[in-house]
Amino acid sequence: MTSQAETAGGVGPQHQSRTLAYLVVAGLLAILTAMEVWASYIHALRPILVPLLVVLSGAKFALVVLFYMHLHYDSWTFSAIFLPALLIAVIVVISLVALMVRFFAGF
Amino acid sequence: MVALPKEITVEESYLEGGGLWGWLTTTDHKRIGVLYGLTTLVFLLIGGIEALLMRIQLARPDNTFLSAHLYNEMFTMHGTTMIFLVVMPVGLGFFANFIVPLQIGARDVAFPRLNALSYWIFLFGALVLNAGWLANVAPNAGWFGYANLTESYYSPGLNIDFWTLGLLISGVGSVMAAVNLLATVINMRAPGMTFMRMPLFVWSVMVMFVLILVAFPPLTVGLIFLMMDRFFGTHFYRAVAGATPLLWQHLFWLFGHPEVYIMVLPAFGIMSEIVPTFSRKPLYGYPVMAYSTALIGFLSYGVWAHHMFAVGMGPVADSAFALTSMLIAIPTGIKIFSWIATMWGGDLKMKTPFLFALAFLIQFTMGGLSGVMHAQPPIDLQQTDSYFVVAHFHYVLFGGAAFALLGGLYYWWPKVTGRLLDERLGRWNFWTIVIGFNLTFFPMHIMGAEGMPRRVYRYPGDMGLNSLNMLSTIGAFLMAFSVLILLINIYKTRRRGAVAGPDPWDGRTLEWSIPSPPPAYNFKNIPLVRARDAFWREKYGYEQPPTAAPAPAAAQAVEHIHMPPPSLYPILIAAGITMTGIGFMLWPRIVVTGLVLTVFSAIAMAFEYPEAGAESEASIGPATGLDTRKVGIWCFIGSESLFFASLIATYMIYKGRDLVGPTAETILNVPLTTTTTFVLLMSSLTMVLAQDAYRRTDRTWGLRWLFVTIVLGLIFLGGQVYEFASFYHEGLTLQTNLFGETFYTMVGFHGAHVAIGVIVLAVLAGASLAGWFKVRNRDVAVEAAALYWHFVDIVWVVIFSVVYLMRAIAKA
Amino acid sequence: MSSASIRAAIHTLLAGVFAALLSGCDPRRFPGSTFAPRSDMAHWVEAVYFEVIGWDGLILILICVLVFLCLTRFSTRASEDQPKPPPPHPEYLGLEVAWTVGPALILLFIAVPSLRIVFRTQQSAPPTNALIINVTAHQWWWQFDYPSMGIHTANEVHIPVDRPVRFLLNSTDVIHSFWIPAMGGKRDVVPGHVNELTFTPQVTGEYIGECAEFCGLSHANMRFRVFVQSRVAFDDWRANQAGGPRLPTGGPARAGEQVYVTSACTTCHAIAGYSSGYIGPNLTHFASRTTFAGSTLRNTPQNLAAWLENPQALKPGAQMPALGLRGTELNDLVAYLESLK
Amino acid sequence: MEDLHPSVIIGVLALAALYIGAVRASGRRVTPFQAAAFAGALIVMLLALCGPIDELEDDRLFVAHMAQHLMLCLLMPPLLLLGLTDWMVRPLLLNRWVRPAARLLFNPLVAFLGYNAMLVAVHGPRLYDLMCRDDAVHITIHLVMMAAGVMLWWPLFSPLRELPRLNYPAQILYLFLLLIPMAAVAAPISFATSVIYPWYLEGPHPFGIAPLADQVAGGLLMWVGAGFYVICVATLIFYQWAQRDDCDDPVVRRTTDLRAAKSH
Repeated sequence: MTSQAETAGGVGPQHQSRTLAYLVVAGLLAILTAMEVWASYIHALRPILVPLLVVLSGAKFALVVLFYMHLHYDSWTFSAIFLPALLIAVIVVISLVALMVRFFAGF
Repeated sequence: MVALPKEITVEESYLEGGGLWGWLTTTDHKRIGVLYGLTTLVFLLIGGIEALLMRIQLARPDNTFLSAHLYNEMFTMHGTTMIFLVVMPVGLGFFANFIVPLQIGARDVAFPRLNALSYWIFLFGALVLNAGWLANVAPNAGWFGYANLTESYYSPGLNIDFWTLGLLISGVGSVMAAVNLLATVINMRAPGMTFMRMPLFVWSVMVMFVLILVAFPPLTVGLIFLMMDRFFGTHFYRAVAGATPLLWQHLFWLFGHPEVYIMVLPAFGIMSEIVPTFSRKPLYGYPVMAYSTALIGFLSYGVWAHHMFAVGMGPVADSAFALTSMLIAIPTGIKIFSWIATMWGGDLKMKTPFLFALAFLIQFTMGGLSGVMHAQPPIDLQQTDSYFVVAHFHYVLFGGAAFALLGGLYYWWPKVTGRLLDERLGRWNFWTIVIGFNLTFFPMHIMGAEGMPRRVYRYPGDMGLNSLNMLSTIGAFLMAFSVLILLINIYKTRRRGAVAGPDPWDGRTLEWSIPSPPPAYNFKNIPLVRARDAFWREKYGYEQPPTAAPAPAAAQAVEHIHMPPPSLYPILIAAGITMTGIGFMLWPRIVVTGLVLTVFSAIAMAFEYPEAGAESEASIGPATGLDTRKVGIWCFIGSESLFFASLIATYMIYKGRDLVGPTAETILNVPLTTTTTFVLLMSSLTMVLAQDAYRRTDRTWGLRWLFVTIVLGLIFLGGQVYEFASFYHEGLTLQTNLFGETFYTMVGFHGAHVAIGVIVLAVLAGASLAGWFKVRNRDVAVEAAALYWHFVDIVWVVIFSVVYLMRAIAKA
Repeated sequence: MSSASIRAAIHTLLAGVFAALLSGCDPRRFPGSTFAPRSDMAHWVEAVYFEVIGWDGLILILICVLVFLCLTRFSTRASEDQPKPPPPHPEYLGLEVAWTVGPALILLFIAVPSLRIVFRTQQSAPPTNALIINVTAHQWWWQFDYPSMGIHTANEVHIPVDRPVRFLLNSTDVIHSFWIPAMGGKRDVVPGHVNELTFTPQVTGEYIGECAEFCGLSHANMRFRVFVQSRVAFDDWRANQAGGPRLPTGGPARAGEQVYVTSACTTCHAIAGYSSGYIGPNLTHFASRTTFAGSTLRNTPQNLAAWLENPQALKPGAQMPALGLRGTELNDLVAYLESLK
Repeated sequence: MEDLHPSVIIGVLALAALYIGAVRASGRRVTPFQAAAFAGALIVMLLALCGPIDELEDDRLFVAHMAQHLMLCLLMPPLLLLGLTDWMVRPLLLNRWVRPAARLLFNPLVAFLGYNAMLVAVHGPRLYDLMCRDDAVHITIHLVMMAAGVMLWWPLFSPLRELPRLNYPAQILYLFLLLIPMAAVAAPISFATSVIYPWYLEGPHPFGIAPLADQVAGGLLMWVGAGFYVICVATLIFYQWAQRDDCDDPVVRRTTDLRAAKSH
């Protein structure tokens, strides 16, 4: 609905701020990536590397989805399509890996 | 070739006109539905003949009617045909395709040409599956084709290749159809048709579409692994390399169990239409029914491993999956009780559709109850892979799904053809098939309990199974006779049957408010929905029509109806995809031809109609105000998430199990990949800027940012090619070890997605140069491409962490 | 017509279930029955089985009765053509709660004993006095090795009564499934992964075993036999199996010994002291078995001769080639093999 | 009676007194449902923190500890929120100092992430073990859990219009998404091949249950049991939504307007 209104209205003040938001997000993505790579080289962080990376890359994922893919601005319907699929995808990965690791270890 | 849309002014049936060419190029959802219906009918007969041949073989112990080889082909193709080429497409392609737009008050599906494409792809996939019969190399490893029996060492012939390829191709068709129909349900509902007012059939098939979207990707991934093992010598399912054939079982049942519900959900939906209509009461507990449908869909995704209780997953996994499996019984029970409560206190009209619904109730309950039995792991250990299971799933899929589908056929036949099926023949059809069905499959419970394993081409005569098997064979022939009656009924009434009129059953939903057969445009005026069971309530005066008639709806006069124009490209694309697949398998020479045909036709189809008005795809949802193309691409992205989830899970499962060669710790080049990751992230920025520019109708800057995005994408791909090449030189090939195969497959598929994205962007850039975006509202095409591009980007965010940054993390 | 027929159908079904349950417990008529438990595990499984069947039966009867009542009370046939207002349609929340909570409780009743059995039948540590038997599944026959006794045999396994036995299941090729119905449940045999199946047989006798997972062309011909023996009988059998092969006594058998030694048999088969092939079954005590060829053929000279002439005709896809032996050679070899008690 | 922790009893009594005092002082009424819900919340708190569950938890029974946590996080907060009224909460949260914090904490995204961060942190082996050994830490963590629980459930049962509930479908989605972190924490615990928390290996285990079996049961309780509970709550919310939606005439009017706007 927003996009329609804006197509009709042309460049509005809302637009300036969005471009800025895109640039800020890009900056955050770059910073988060740098942090991730840095963390992966620090030996002392080894024990907590996995949760740390999950959080950092999760943040990147969320930034792209919310701002570049417009879920933050767009109709709620799109979130309602995407999030359940994401839910199932994550549960599939967790359960498959848990099951198979256990299987390989011999129960 | 520019064909302007036909402006429809006369009220003629969708069946008339066009000739053969019209049917080949049709984009009308009703015609496509009929094509699906005819195709599945043919495959029903083929699958039925296979079943009869098997029953002849098993009629007597140690029979020699069929060879072991032929028998194995028969049961494999019987299962595959009935599941993939009959029950699922008849629900998805015929019932959902035909009925959903009529029930939600739409003129067509969201993407009519994609709909045609789905059908043709399905048809070609089905032909590939059956092509093996021509050289007696039909698939022969069972419908769930357990690895490692399907590896080339144990199945060297072409049998499994036909199976893999046929399933992959028809799977693509199913996913396309599901994306299309889900977008239709979400976005094409008539004004006022909220989710809580949708007919329950639409609810059921909507859940089914979601299940198809999330269930097919794991199958696709499993089949791709199998193909790579067979063609490129990888070891995804081979124990000698540290892998395990159980991966196939997990991936397959991740698809396979939801698939059961994909087949049964349309039946639930049909039941929820037939039972209220013939009880003359609204459906009891509508919200509960809707919710239990959704819950069944959700739960069905968490129970797949109950097919694997015997493989030794350990007591914890067994218990967890036993519990989740039992949970499904609760919403299913709710549905059965609600149907009974709907009948209670009604005026039951004993017409054929209702008879089938009644049989469904009892038989499906029996199937469900035997399902509760093998949800218990201890009992399952006795029942699995025995004839008890054969009995169980035939009670669910034949006594359940197929009976409801037959009921649905009798119910909607007058809407499809304009003529009623004969009631007397219908009763004959019903009673013979009920008796035949129970005669065939009830004894199988006992056979299984008395120790007859499934998939045996012979059994010894001293196990007490002889008379039961003979009984079963007799029942099978009775069922065949019943199908013959159905065919006679169809043949007899096609020309001479009673004319149905728009509302022969005292129906409740919108499809009964329009003529039978419906005109091509379905609704002259898009209806305004004020309640559940809208048509029925207005018929009986529950709802007073509003005093001020909805002026905007009336204003949309007949001459403004734009129908989707016919297109030849769907059939060409389907042919191209099939050619590529076959070429891959048999004649590498035609691969390139097939690819060129596919890509060319796809691009040509995208730009087939220069007039914006001709694209019914470009429409805005009447009830939601959303752009249908965006809804579609989001549905597709949801499906793709599962594709990559399966790949990533496989990588994580096999991580650290390599026996030889370089591994993640020793070989990965993090600095290089960090750079390319950064490049890809920045391409998302430029992409969003390009899209923003197009939205402002600033095509100059849009084009510039588009070019930058393409260049950044190419740099990323270049980095990947360089990386692969250097790994290759360091001795890591696709076949070296588990790391090699999982890494190249996952990263390679991601790269392929980037490459497709680059091609799409290049095409859009070309279109922009040619002035295609001058037409209003076309910037959504850029947005759709951008969503896909960003999605590929976030997949890389995950892969980068999992593969590159966690390279040295040991397994717990 | 319809309601009466449905009633008749229901009666038939119930009678059928009942009859099946009764007759199914007779192992003489049904040697592969799952309702004739002969081990501790099979008894546990059967207890859960009957509990679920009981609940299932109740629910099925309830639903049938409800449908039947609907049909008898609410069918209208004459009024089809006279339009009349639809019947009232009240809804009751209590009813909906009842048919949600009721099944949930029933499932709970079922789940508790069932999951107890899951953990009881899959204990990671075997009982201390368990007899360990290694089972190796091949396309399409079963190899049984007793590591503690040095016994190697095929397609027929002997176990002592009242002593826990633990089968360690392994496969050399594809996935199979190890199923002895009377002993309670199957376990898949997965290449690259050792599975376990533990139970204590309680009644002596001869039982049928089968491969339950489709494993290729001759899946139907991959059966085996289980002999549960008294302690004394088992010890006799064990003493015989642990020794070397009998030396041929008669003329044909002695000639057959030469045929065996010079033939291609030796590349695949083992007879202690003669050959050590491991592709096919160990033949050291071949004649002590009652059946062969995936336990599909009675071990008689005629059957053996037919098998040696053309194995594929009796077991499609069998790995064993037809050796082209004819006449006396064939008869001698048969005589030799049949002497290997 | 050493299992009747005075701190818990005092806390619960204080809460009850505050509630009654607030009702008295304001001169307004609460519905019987609200009173019952609030009483239910207090009873759940008592049951979880005193009595057999707590005792078994102290006796090294993992599954009891898990049950205790689930009661504190998933059962108590919804009852508490249902028991509160807007006029009770408004002065507490919407004064000048608390308002910005409340706005942030009860934002659905923050609440969801906050609760799950707590969930992940508590089940880390280090912190968990420390909690079992040190009473002060244990009490602190229980308080944090209850607070995080209230945050989690706020978007579903908020008593305040100013910090509103999510709309119904979003509530259902929110609950279903809650299954992800629960599975992520519970699956590794259920499937671990060894005892993760050393505390349970030291000293005797009640009823002769093996520590590993206990751990499996606890993991499954959180995964399947709590998952089932969450689905049940989602179900109730769905019913509420369904009741409301069918008589929602404005929907029709709104969409008609939209079409009118478009065609002009």
